[in-house]
Amino acid sequence: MTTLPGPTATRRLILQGAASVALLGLGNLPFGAAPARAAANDKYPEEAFKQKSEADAIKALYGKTAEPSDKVKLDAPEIAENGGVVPISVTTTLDKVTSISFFVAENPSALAASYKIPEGTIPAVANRLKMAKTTNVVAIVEADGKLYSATKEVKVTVGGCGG
Amino acid sequence: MKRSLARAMVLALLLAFSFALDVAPARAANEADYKTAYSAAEAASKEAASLRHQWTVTVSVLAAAKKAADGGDFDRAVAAAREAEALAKASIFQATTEKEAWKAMEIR
Amino acid sequence: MKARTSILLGSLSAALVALALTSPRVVAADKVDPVADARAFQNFFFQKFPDVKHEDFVNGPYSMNEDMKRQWQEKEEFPPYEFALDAGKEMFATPFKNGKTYADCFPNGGVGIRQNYPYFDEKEGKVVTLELALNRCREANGEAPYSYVKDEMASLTAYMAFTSRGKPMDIKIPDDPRALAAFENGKRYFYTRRGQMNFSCASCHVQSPGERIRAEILAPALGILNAMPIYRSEWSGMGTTTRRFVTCNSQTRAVPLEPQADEYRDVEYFLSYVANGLPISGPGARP
Amino acid sequence: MASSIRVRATANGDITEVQALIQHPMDTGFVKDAKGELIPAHYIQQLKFECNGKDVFVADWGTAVSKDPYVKFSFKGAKKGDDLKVSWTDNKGGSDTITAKIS
Repeated sequence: MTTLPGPTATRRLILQGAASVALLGLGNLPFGAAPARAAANDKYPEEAFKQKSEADAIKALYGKTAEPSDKVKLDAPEIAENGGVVPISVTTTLDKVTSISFFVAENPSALAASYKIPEGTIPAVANRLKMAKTTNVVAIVEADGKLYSATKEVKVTVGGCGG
Repeated sequence: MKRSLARAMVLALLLAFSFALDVAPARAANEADYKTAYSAAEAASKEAASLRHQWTVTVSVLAAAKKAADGGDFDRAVAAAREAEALAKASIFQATTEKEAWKAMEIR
Repeated sequence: MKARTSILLGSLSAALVALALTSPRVVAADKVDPVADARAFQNFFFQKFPDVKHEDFVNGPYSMNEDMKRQWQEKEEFPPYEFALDAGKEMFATPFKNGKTYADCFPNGGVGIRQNYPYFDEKEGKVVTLELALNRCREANGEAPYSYVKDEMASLTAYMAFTSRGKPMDIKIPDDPRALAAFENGKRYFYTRRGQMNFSCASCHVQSPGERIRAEILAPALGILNAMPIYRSEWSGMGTTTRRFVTCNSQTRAVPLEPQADEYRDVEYFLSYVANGLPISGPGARP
Repeated sequence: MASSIRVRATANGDITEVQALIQHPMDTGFVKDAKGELIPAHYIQQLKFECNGKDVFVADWGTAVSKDPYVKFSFKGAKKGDDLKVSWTDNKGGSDTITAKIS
């Protein structure tokens, strides 16, 4: 499910595999039914980005709490090669996904990035985030109005031998 | 390879020991004491630089000595100048021993 | 007070001299044989890391650690050095005030030649690196030279490296005693301990490649310059070979030499020569 | 001046994979410069991708997004040759936009 190493061509096949699986999931739904809640409006969630803790940020962004789910696959390194550029991606088999967000628990403000997933967009995102220190990275997926999460600890420290 | 690691340990250890040696002088140091200590340290540091083996810590401790002296704290200034001299001398020693010692690690 | 310090220094030097004398291979000056040195150097790494493909050594830390390699492949999807590469291509095409361009200074218009740098200039009797040649080209055309550690130089070398990607490193040592001396001087610099940490380049890149120094994995010395210039997340910016040497020095608390100092040019000559045959992979992305 | 946005959009059947790399400092406001003064926060807040007249992906970013930010996603309903409009705005009112062809 996650982006596996190997030349780019096989990566695309794997992504398609993931996408078609997601499509199947959607297939059996009568297409007419609009997703339970329209994607969050376009306004920049200023408040959520100000929250220090991850719980407050989730509440400010979505107004409800999340439950862990193994349908949310969070891919992050075990030890970040550099705290400034940590490749993190998430993909999910949940359907009717309307939003995906990333939180870095002990960053100055927990919410790092939030993505609106309109109808027809594959529920998977890869990005590069900054992490202040070793802490939990949490991915939240809003699907059919409910929140699902996946968490992984990423070790972060400086490099080099001192100077 | 093991031996060169041991040598690194010894050098680092001895240096740490030299820092801890700041024994308070019998009487408060004055500007004259500082001047002699500083010039000795500066000479050693110049030699280290000419051997292109200067250490960054020598430069910063030497600057700290000057700053302390400018602030009138000659006790600290003399101690810092002494430390800078010790560091410069250690780097000179490193330069001379490495003239041959580097071959120990060479891939042959 | 004075006496106490000198006693200490006396004991310090005595202890270390004793240690130095016991070092096993204090060998008489031997003849400089770059070919044998290169073969021994490469075999050392091929035997130490039998399952690393030879051409993978140029990927530095990523040839040593799977988790790091995956993070690298993620970055290579759309590498952070893209901007430097495009800037370099643009600079290469932009004529100087006198109408000439970099292409006029370099063989084959500067395209696909990075693998021959640094070379030994028999007129000057010294090693000339790509960064030095670029600045000399600028000065010959009435332009101010670029800093050796800033982005402009990195963009130019990034573009030139890119045009040589995949070509095997091909450094020549002419039959000239000064060239052999430069090679030997570079080798000596590489193995000489410096700084208060008392490390040499070899302490990290020969004795412990693949091991961690905090977050980073140490790169093997073989092919360590093949990916230059590199975009380092640590600097969140491009780094030339000079910047890498300077920062490595300060990490061991050694005062760096002036950019393009003879020692830097010679150690680049040594490291490039012993990597002959391994592919150019610059510009690279590193932690 | 070359655009700050590099985008690659490749269509495979009904699914278009999009990768974008944007040249932007993404300063957090916590970092000091050489003279010890705080570099003020300067980061992209919103990045929007539109295709065939509708948003296909909207990113709301904070200061924890890396310098020269990168994002990858895929969406359905587009084909080779369609236009993909990419635009961003940052907290200082800066912005940039380009239109790329799906290959």
